[in-house]
Amino acid sequence: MTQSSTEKPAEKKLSFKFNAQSYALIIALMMIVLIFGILTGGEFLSSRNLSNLFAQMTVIAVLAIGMTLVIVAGHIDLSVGSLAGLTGGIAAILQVWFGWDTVWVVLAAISAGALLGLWQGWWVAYRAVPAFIVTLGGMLIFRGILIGISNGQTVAPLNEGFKIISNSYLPYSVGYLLALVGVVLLFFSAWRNQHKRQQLGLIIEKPIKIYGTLIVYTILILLLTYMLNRYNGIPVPLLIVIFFGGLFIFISNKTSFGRYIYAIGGNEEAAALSGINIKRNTLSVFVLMGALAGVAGVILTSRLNAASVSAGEMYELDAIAACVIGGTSLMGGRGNIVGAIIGALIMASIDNGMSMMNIETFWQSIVKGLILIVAVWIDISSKKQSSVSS
Amino acid sequence: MTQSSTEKPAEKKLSFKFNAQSYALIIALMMIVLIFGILTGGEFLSSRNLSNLFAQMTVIAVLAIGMTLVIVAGHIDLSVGSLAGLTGGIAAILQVWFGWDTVWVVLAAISAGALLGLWQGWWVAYRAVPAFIVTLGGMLIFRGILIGISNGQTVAPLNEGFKIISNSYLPYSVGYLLALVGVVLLFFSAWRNQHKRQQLGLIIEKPIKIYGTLIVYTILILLLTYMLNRYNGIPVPLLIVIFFGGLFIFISNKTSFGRYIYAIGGNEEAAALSGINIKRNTLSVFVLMGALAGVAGVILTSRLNAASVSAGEMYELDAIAACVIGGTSLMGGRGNIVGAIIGALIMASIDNGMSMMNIETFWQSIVKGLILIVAVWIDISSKKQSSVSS
Amino acid sequence: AACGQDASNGNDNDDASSDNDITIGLSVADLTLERWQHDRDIFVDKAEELGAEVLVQSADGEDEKQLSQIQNMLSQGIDVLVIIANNSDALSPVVNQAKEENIPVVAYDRLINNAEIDAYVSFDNERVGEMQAEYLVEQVPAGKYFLLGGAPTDNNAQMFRDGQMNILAPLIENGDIEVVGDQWVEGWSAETAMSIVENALTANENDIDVIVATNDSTAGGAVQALAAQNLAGEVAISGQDADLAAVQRIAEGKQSMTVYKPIQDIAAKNAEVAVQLANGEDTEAEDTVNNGTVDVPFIKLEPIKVSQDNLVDTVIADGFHSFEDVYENVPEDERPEKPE
Amino acid sequence: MGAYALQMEGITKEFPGMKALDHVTLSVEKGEIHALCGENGAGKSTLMKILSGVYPAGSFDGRIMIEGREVSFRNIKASQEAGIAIIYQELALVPEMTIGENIFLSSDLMREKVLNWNRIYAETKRWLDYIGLDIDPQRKLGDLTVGKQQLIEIVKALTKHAEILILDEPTAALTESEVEVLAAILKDLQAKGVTCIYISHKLGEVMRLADSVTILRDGQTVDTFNVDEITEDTIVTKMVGRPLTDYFPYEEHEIGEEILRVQNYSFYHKSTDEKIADNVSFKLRKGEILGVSGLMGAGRSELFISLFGGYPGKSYGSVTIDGQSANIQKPSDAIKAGLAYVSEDRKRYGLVLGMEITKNATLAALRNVMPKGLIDASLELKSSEEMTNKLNVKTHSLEAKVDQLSGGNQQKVVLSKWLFTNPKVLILDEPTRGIDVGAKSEIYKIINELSQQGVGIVMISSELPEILGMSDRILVMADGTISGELSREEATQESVMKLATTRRDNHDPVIN
Ligand SMILES: Nc1ncnc2c1ncn2[C@@H]1O[C@H](COP(=O)(O)OP(=O)(O)OP(=O)(O)O)[C@@H](O)[C@H]1O
Ligand SMILES: Nc1ncnc2c1ncn2[C@@H]1O[C@H](COP(=O)(O)OP(=O)(O)OP(=O)(O)O)[C@@H](O)[C@H]1O
Ligand SMILES: O[C@@H]1[C@@H](O)[C@H](O)OC[C@H]1O
Ligand SMILES: [Mg+2]
Ligand SMILES: [Mg+2]
Repeated sequence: MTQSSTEKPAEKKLSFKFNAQSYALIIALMMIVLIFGILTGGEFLSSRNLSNLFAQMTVIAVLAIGMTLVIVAGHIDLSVGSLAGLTGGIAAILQVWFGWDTVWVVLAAISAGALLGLWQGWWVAYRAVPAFIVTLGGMLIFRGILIGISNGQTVAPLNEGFKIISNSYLPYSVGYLLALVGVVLLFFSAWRNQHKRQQLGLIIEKPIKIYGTLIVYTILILLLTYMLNRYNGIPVPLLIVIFFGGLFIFISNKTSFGRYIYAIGGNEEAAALSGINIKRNTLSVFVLMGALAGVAGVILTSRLNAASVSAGEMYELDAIAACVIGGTSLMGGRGNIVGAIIGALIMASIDNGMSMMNIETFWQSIVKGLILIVAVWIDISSKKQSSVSS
Repeated sequence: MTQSSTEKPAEKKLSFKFNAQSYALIIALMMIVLIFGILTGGEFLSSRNLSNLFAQMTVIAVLAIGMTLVIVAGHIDLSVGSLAGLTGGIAAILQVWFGWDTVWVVLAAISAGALLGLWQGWWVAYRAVPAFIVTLGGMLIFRGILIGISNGQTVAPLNEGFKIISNSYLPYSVGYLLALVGVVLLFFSAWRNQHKRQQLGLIIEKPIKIYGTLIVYTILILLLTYMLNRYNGIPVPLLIVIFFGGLFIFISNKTSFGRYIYAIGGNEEAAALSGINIKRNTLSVFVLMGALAGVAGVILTSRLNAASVSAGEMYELDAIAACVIGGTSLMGGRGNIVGAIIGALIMASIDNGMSMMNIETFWQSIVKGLILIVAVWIDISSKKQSSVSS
Repeated sequence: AACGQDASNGNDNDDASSDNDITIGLSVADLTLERWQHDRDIFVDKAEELGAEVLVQSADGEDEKQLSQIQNMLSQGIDVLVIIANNSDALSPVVNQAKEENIPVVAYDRLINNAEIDAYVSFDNERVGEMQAEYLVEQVPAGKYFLLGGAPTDNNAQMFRDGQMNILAPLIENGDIEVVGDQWVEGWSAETAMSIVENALTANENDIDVIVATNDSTAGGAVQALAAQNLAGEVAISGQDADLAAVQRIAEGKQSMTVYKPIQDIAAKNAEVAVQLANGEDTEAEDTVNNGTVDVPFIKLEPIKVSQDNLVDTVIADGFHSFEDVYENVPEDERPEKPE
Repeated sequence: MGAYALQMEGITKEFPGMKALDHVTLSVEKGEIHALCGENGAGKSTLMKILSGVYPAGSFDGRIMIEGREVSFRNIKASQEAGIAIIYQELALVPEMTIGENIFLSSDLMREKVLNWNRIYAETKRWLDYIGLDIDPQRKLGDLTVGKQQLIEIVKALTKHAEILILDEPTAALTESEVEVLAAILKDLQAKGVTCIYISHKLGEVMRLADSVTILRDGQTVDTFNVDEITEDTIVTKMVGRPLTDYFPYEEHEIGEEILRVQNYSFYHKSTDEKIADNVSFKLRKGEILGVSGLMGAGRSELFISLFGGYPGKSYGSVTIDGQSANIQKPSDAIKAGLAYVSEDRKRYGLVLGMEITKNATLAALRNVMPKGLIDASLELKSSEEMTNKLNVKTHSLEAKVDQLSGGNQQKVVLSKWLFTNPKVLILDEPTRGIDVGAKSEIYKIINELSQQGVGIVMISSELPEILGMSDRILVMADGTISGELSREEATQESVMKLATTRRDNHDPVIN
């Protein structure tokens, strides 16, 4: 009807999903890596240590993936550590005491997590009890149940089949193959996307920018694969993180459920007025979080080859911190899964690096606390402020 | 054009500060007290146990008072447990290792708390790092410092003068005197307030309602004093809670600082444009919280007559829970100190009651978690919902 | 060809330090408990005396953290691994990894199950629990007992309880002992212990003869609760670890006993064994213990009951605490004679 | 025409403690544009929320019939499925999400198993073109001005291809030219047979756009007319319950000496360092009402927020207040110097919604109720009562939270807050946005009174009649500069618009 935008040049800056903020995060990560690399005389960057590092970040990363959704939806979950402990305990009990098969055990643990998540989600969504309280209660309840059903004992050891979940590596060739497939898929989907946008008459970015970024990623992927293959190969737990990371990135970007979560967290009233079912979607978030806590529990138990009553204690704080480091706002509505995973990696790097340096424990606490604050500060000051000054 | 408020009849419902919500809370408390009273065959309500109960709630109550301000201002403080541990440790070290006098020791502990609060507040207010991260960092840092300076040892015992802070009682007569003074002050201030409102031509509530409520309070105060005096007298820690509770109620109602905190938490941008200095006031909140953590640390060390490196662990969650139970909104802008103290009392009652009943520990966890959720749910459903349906 | 080239260098693990030096990795469960600080200090001194270098890490009581830290130590190329396990059952994967890399592993104080380890140097945790109960039963053969367990999430707490019950169970059965309460203390917290005992005293109208406290920090809280009722010294109460505050209480008569696990011995012995293993020497042990995978040579050290009577001959004689420290709060004229 | 697209009968809705609607009847013919008029708080929005399922069946009494068939909506989705789309008065948008996401949030495109973003953004672009907005569909909504957001909200409703489209004050934040765009769209829709319900306080618009009008007062239906049977004055009389003659009661008043002088003032965007206002100079005298006009995005709000010390970017230039040079770094400096700023966005910048009326009213001048250094609650209540009485705030209690007030009354609370600081210069940014005619004329009266007391007044407004009717002098801004100044006598609709559309040389057009 009136004049349209096609007059504008097509070269417009289309803010790429991987925006400035994520870059700041990656830079923070690089700095931490570099510093530890230097301070440990390169040990930190050895292929073996990188392999350890990824295995060490797994549990927190899986929890942080789900936590991102929870926080984006405007809630919080303090029970995930306990829940991972409990589901891991259930897994161990079913296998060690009752002799269940690994596959069934894993399914049972994840279902238990989802079910308890459902229970918590019901209180939050349909009874309007603040998530902080529901999940603080959950933290106590789940830990209590775990102590109760295990009689306070550590349940171990598990079957070989269960153990390998966190304690094995991909054969080198399979690793390279996967990396290649990943790279090809990246290029293909970028190409297809551009093609489609062209057809629909949408603005397209300069190919050099798109393919430039892709090439950087490709190099990173191949380098990492090479490094990990120099040791024992790609650790299976890392694959698990990549799998769930990918799945949840897909859910949050490509499904209505994912978008609804962001809308609910961004402006609950607007979401309700748009006809979004707040309660059901909120419930689903907690179910998913519970299921992921089940996954984390399985990984944890497999890693230790045992389930102990204190497993997972305080992991909730690490998971939340990973999300916040990754740019998720505790006010809801804003957050991304890649950031959360990088956040988990930063947390794990701090622990790993300092332990490689054999610093006294109390200094480790102090330094970790300081790095946490400074890392988030760097990230924040790289973003533009938007509120009025005071 | 339209009618203004003075035309309205003078019988207007001026929502009394102690509104429906607080009543629901008190009812929840009463129910918990009653149930435990019955289940323990009255033991729970014995004067001796009441005395214990108040001593047991003190540390969390003091922390919850400060936490209310922090949360109202729109932040959170996860470091208070660590900080109470650290300041308590500093106190013990100064006295046991360096022979300082009790008065100086107490001042030093509180100042240390305020100083560390200042440090955290600076990051939050002037560097815009989310309080969650700053205080999570603080939690690690303070615990690290405590382990470092105490070499991991339990520092004990303290001087007699220090011990009595949490381990003594008011003489009966002084107790009754104080109770009477309190009652008289209550009546006097109510009368003066009504008088003033009358002079200013403002609406006054029916005397029967005002004095009725006052009489109920009077009975409660006297009853409590009597009960406590039947045992050893009013415990000094309870007096400390009453003192700081009163002080902070005063601060939050009568000073501009208090008012500004609520405005900042309610709408930071509007507050900033109204000329409120957001940064300075936020900083002050954390300084006060730190000082209160110092007080809590002193009480904790005095109660145990020792400072251990793990003192105060997880108290932050209890303190926050007390606030939320007491009606403080984690979104900021809404909360009250009386509620937080009642919240702390509810938490302490649950622990106390179940340990009186000698329930198995893991059941205690489970039941405590459930009660927490249900108590807050009762409280919430007693308030009318105001958001759109979905 | 490049593949896997770093994976196979587990053998030549002397790259962390200069030539012939031995590097010991010491993984401590939790340095926030006082006793482990002593363990660490003595161990490190002794090891250095024997010419070894020690890397120390503490897991803050978290199983997974300990596992990660041990992985990190392994990748630094240590020669021998000494582990104070936070959880006996939760370390097998990483210990097996060490084994694959031919690094000997010593279990310090706590056995490690389901994995191949080379030596176990310890006090017997169940024995500790038995000693606590034995002493208390000696003092009060019949009466009302309150059981104050350790952290419900600490595996050792279970083992201490098992030991206590070995002694107490028959007496409970025949009615000599009445258990008036059984509570466990989250995180071994003194404050929680204090509240629990306050409530127990209230519920039982102070009619409690014995408190079976499982370690010294919980005993400390319990004694505070007793003191408020002027019952400190009236009620028999156990402990463990010989923390300074606890032996001071024993000196003052407020706590009945503690179990002293001579840390000097265990730490020194562990250091010796570690150095021996690193040098490829054999260790001699009279006992073995089966951990589910192998029979582990077990160097067993006796814990010691410490009460007012033998303070001077045990903790003080060992130099674990000084005479002045222990009797600090006891008037000069009531102190025993100071050994020179 | 003739058949009813919608009939609502005997609608009664109660909120705790008040009856918002009392047996309201509304009949809308198929294909017409039906206006709904009434004072603030008359119940217009509530009635529409009932129609759109925000208040589900059962939470009110009465019957709703669409095309003669009785319907009952369990929720919002049900009403959407029945062909009803609504543009809410409060923007129902998510600032953190992109424009495209916001527009299609509740559409079928969002219900697909796997979302097709390219398609969504292509569609978005088509819609943006349709209404003449040239913005990247992937831009974050929160970056847009309120006016643009309002247009997005309109698009959001349009995409639903509804048979009944409800617009609840769609033009409150729009400038004249955008209102034109909207008018064209409505005519276009009408041609396609869509029925519209149109709520507005701008009666000129109503007369121009609507076919018929229903008037509500105090929750009751007063009457329904064809617009050609009725004049603007009658609507007002029916709405307010009495005749209201002079909308813009301009009164001659004495203009005193200079009170505010701004010279060569420039300031920059907080993050991009882009110059927002360039070399602005003007002065204001005691008792003078200075109108500030301009197109949306001309930089009026930003300029005055910056002068008030509330804008985080760098600024240069000199400001003199009452003869003294003022160094204003933050709002408290401004308040001390005697400035007051009533924001155009009262919910975001004006009020603490969860706080009581009294406390909001005293927030900017708390010292006034702290005679002994402590807040005197009785004095506070007394003072705010005086203030709100003077402005005729309609409430059941001063200790009620402001979020319970209707928009007009909320605006008056913001005014009270700033009057309580006893300002020398009062800056009013869109002071009558979303306010009914009655309340408007009250606010004009207050403005006049203040100017008579010698307060210098700056009135930023996008409503030309208001600017022309009230100002002694008019500044026109375009593109971050002052493009001209007109005296009361010189100013006409045309002269103002001409200045408003001049562009700064060598400068990119100010985007969005
Ligand atoms: N959720 C609610 N709770 C209590 N009262 C409400 C609520 N929503 C509206 N009201 C009251 O109902 C009455 C009608 O409000 P409504 O929003 O429908 O008015 P309106 O005609 O749309 O006014 P405006 O022109 O200011 O938008 C008002 O008095 C208002 O205070
Ligand atoms: N939140 C924001 N972020 C970035 N730029 C903004 C923001 N708000 C406004 N701007 C920019 O500032 C400039 C001036 O906007 P401003 O709101 O002052 O205009 P105005 O004349 O008051 O118009 P309106 O009628 O919309 O209030 C515009 O170019 C706009 O793009
Ligand atoms: O020595 C004790 C240790 O074995 C146990 O694990 O934790 C508590 C300590 O007191
Ligand atoms: Mg309305
Ligand atoms: Mg504006």
